[in-house]
Amino acid sequence: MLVLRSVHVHHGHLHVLKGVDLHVGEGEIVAIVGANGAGKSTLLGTIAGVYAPTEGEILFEHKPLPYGKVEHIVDKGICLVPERRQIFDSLSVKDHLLLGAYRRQRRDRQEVKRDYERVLGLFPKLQTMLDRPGGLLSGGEQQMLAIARGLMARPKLLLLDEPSLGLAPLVVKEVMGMLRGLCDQFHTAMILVEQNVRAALQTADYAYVLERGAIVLHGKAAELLADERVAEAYLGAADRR
Amino acid sequence: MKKGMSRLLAALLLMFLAACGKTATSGGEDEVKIGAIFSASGGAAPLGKPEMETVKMLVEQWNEQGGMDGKKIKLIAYDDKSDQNEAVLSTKKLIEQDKVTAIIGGTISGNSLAMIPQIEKAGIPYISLAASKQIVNPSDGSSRHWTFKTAQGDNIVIQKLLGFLKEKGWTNVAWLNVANAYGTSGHEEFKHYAPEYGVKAVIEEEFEATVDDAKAMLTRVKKANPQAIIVWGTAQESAVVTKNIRQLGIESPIVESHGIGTKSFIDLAGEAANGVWFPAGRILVADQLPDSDPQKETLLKYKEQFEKAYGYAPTTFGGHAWDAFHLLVNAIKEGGTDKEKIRSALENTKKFIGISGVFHMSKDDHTGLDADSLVMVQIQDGKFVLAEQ
Amino acid sequence: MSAMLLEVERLSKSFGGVQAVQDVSFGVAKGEMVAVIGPNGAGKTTLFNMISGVIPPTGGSVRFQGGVINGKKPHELAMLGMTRTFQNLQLFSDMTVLENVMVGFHTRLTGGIFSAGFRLPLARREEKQAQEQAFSCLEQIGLAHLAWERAGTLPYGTQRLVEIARAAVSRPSLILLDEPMAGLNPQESKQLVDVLLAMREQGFTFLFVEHDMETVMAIADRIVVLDYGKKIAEGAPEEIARHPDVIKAYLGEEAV
Amino acid sequence: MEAWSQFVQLLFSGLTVGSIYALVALGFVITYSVTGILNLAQGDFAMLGALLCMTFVNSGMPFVLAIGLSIAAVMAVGALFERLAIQPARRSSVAVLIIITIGASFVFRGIALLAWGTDPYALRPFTGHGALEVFGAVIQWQSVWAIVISLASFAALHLFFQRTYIGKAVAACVINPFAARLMGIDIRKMSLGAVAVSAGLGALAGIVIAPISGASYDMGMMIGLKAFIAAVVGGLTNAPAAIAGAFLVGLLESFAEGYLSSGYKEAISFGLLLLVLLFMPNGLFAKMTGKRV
Amino acid sequence: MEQDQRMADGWKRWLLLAGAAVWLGLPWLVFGNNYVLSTLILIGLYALVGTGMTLLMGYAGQISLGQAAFYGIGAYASAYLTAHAGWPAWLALAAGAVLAALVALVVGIPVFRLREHYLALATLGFGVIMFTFFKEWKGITGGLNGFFGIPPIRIAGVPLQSDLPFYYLVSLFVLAGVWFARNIVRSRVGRALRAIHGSEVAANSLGVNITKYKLQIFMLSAVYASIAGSLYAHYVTFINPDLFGIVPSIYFLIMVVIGGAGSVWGGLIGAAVYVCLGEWLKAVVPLLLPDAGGEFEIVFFGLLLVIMLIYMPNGLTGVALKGWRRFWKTGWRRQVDSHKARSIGGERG
Repeated sequence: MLVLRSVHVHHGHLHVLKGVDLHVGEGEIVAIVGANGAGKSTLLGTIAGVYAPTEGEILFEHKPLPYGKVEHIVDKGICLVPERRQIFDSLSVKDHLLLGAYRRQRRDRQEVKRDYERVLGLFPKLQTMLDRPGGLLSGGEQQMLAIARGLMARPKLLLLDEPSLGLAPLVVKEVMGMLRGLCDQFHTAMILVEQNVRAALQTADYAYVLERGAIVLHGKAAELLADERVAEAYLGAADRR
Repeated sequence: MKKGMSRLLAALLLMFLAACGKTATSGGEDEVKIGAIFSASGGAAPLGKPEMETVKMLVEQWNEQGGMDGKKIKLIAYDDKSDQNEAVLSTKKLIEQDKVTAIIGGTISGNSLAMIPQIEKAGIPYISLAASKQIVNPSDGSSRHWTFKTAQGDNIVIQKLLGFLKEKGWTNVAWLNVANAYGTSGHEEFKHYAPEYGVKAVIEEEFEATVDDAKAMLTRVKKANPQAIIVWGTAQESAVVTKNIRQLGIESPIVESHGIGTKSFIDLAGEAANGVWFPAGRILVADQLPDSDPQKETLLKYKEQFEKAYGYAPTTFGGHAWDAFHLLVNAIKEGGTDKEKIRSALENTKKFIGISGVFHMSKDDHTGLDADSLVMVQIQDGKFVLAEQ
Repeated sequence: MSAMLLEVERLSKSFGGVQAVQDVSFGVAKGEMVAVIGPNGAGKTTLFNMISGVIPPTGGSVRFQGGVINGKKPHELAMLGMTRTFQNLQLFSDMTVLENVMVGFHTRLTGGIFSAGFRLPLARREEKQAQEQAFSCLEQIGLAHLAWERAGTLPYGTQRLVEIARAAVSRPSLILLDEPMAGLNPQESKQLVDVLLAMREQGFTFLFVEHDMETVMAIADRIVVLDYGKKIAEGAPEEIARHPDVIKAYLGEEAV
Repeated sequence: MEAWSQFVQLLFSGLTVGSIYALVALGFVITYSVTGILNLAQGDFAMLGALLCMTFVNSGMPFVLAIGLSIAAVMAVGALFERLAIQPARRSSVAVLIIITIGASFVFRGIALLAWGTDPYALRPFTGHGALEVFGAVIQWQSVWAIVISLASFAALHLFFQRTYIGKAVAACVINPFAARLMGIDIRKMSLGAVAVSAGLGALAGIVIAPISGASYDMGMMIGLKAFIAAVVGGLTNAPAAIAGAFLVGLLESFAEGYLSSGYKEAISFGLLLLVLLFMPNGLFAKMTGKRV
Repeated sequence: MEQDQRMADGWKRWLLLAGAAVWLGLPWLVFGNNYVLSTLILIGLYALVGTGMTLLMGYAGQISLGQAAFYGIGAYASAYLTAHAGWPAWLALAAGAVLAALVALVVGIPVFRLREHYLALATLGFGVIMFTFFKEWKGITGGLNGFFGIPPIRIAGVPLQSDLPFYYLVSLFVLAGVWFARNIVRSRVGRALRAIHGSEVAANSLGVNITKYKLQIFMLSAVYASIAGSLYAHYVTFINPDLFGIVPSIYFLIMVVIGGAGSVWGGLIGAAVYVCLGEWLKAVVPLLLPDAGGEFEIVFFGLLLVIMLIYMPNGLTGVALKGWRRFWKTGWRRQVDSHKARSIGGERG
């Protein structure tokens, strides 16, 4: 469904992604894990059209993605739920959800309405606070709102950037637990970028380990969970030097 | 792209240099060069534009009629954009580069005053079109050997106005002036001459040239209960104030400055304009003048020619330019191209019938006009009506 | 404790009710190389900014060379002998490498606007001194050949080295490094590690925040670990690598 | 009684002028919120609106049509300005951006000079020359119009942002442009729309004030600057506060002029600007509303 | 090291000398043409203001929309002190400069807490307030009627009344001003300023007291403007408040941005281009459109300004600098560099 072939990205002089190959199948949850600064957010941003690759190609449903305009990528069915949630403080929960469907609001109003009901059904907590400004929600609620907002775009591929960031452990469990259900209900594939390695690997089907802008390891999530090299990537075992 | 830009840049720079360093083109023997500087654009454009157009028209006419003694007049006119620095630079350009015989212009007092030091230094006959009496009688006693002017100074206008007030018996008046050089200069003359005429200001106020609503200030005027209100400004701001006076229900007669003598004042002030008095040059009411008036013929002729050429009625400012041009041409006829001779011819001009009045120049009076050069005009039914004589 | 160059005592910071840093205490001795680590959002940057005077703490104190430095501005700290580098490179990109490093020598010079404007002997002498010092500093780091390049045009790794040279040229008693390895490729980070180790040999003291655990393990004398604003562990690299709380903080709890 | 009627008079003078400032200030706030640019040519939109409307009316067009047409025309000018001058320079420094808008202002003023010359023009009041008497104070109908129109425009905008879908999209752009982009909202279009709407508001302000003070090619600068103060006094990104700021500036000027002297009117409003900038850089009303747009 | 340094600087020094020769020799090229001379004088006066502003904008990264106020302070101080108080012009000029610096200090302390747009607005407000003072303080400034009869400046008792000596006087001031600014730029202070422009946090963490330097430079730029204002007052001998309102402030800003604030020459180049552009439009526009008045010039000027800034946001010196750098890099400079590096190393080793 989504294929990246040796994608390179530069931020100015900084060579952030150095030839990333990646594959996401239909309805699959793929986790990308790695230390801070490894380039995870850049990778998601690149797929979502925020950054343009300097080299390599990205195919979505066998067609190359158009670059330069995020909104065209949203039209193709890819939606990024950004790091730190990026909630609109003064807009209500309802407005957030409706704005999530911005690109298709005019085309199929009816369907948007149906989706709206469906998404709310998934997030009963949000149902109770439809008129509350987003800024007044708790961290976990905001994260759910951000995901719900992303779902409103009816994406075929949802990109989640650090959904556990800044959340208490219990809330992380709740959010992670939800992803699998969403994936099945909406037939949405997901790329999950996480620092919380265990949580991510337990949720995902397949996983890639990103280190300094390159994939150093990939495999079934469950297998990686047991792989010592993953821990090394994080804790840089002292004996490796 | 980048390369194209830099090339374009280089080309532009070259052109700048060329324009900056453009050297003087010497004129032929068969022409007399007259320099002119008007504020044809910028803030003073309503004054300067008709001046520029008048002079251009006159030069054309003059040359069509064969010039003077076979010599054509070459007019070199600059627009100072109502900016003092531009005026100074243009003066130097006229003197040094264009090497003109004489200069007329300086639409506003500030620009004229800034030009004068250069002119006096260079020794070139100069006729200003601005009103300030400092132009010919400076309070610091600096030289005005070469400087003349054709506009009635504010001192003269104010005296005319005060005489009118005295005659009407309106001695307790409100004085309102626009907060710019025009307004403050009028105010000073008023303060200077009012006691002489037994006129007293019960309240004195200023308003901005950009005023939208002067009612705030006028509430105080209303309280002071004057017999008449004097509004000293030019068309746009005076119209706002005039309208506001009437809207506040103040019924006192309104007397204004000569600066409102344009059609746009009547348009802007609408109903409120009716009944407003102001001193003005005769050009405004030329056709209403009695046939015995010595200026009438000249005025009507100018009016007809100007309207034919530009499609709108001439203003008093254009009249100042007309006067300056003819005074100068007469002086050149008499004195040739010798600058000192032109100057002394100017200084000895007597009984010259112009647009602004009948000029009598002398060594001590480089304006040559008195209060009789003005008439009082009243606006009635949207028309300027001669109010006396 | 008074032998410590830098002492952080119960330092806290809250932003509108959120405790970013809570009661963190540790010390840095002269000649030591201390690392602060922790997962994203653990409060490392906040801690760093408080120590370097960028933001004031809401509680606790920082002592530097025996004196309390709470509330002092960064430039005052620099005068006292504490300089820093930045996570997202704050090089003066329009200036040459040499000039960048010369700015680092600012605290050692006294010339003001008049001596400079009139090019008095003082200014000239100081200018020469600054230039020589800066150049020799670049030479030691191996960047002398780039002295006249514009800093902004250099590769990222080299810029980082320049930033460290800039912080070190005035020979401060403490240098704070904010994620020095961020964005470097393996060779670059190895080069940087070598430079840092060499500088430690020369007696420089470092406090640094870092994510690249490999580097931290390799060069730190001591490691302070933060999580959710609190210090959860402190000790030598080997201890830290085995510390259960640290592993939990980094890899997350067993989920679901 | 007389003191009372003077007070009422000053109050209405202040409100009238304030409502003009408010319309232009609203434009400032919208442009600044969406594009991050302080458009110093904002006042010139008022000038263009007034002069265009005057021309249309004089050519025999029905009044309402003339107003609508001139607003539409100025909006088009605003859109053009956004595409040609603001978009290409969005990443430039503040000084450069400010000067670009000043340059644009020169162009607008120059074009107006060419088209209309320097003479001031009159526009007839919306509903006759009559006046209203309140407590002995005289209020022109046009003043009432000015106040009503500015409040109505504000109400309309408020409804637009609060109630309409597209308005919320704009609000989203203002609050968090990055997240808005991720939702597929085209920020460039929003920026174009914002400048065009600001231009339209400016034009409306010019049309409303023209019957009171006349219209001329150089009227934009002072209106622009005063509205500017109003916007800053209110807080540059806060529309209701900017309107409150506009009325505050209008009233302050009016009362200063009525009770003190008019010579220092400008200094008083710019002094207010300095005070606000220095002591409450987020605007006088930042705490009271705390909400943007 | 010394030798190579000299070699490298030698080139620049020659260029400078050549430039100075042209500058000083210009009047002989246009001998007797006072119009060109006074254009040059005006350029020089603007350049002086502009040089101060390049320091402020390009090196300290601060914007000022009220610089004409300082120009006015200098002009009125000189006018009043010489014409009414009978002071010698030079003393009045110095007094004006001190006054301007003091005003800058008082204004700068609160105002420099602001940034970008807000700073621009605050300086604009300051400009308007000063303009009101010039307008209303009639006892000293003569109000809107203007102040005339300002005596000429004297050197050794000889009044400078013609353009040629005045041209040399102004050009000396400009050269001194640029020299002073250049020295500052290439000193500890200048580095600190450029560092502030590059990154305030980094500069601060390296010991640069940002507030102090910003203030000092603001005061210095005020002194530049004030001196230019004093000279202007003695040159034209008539001044009025309109010369010192916000419009001239905006023009000063335009000049500096056109010239490019990134170099101390930006002020001079900007002033020259600005004035020449005006004069050039005056000459060219009538050729293209015979009936056009000044308004066409305004339209052209505005358009040029917008286009120029879109394509050259760093001004003319920015473009020149780019080209210069390319040349510098590919040309002989690199050799000099390697020489230099070796010789410094050699000296140490």
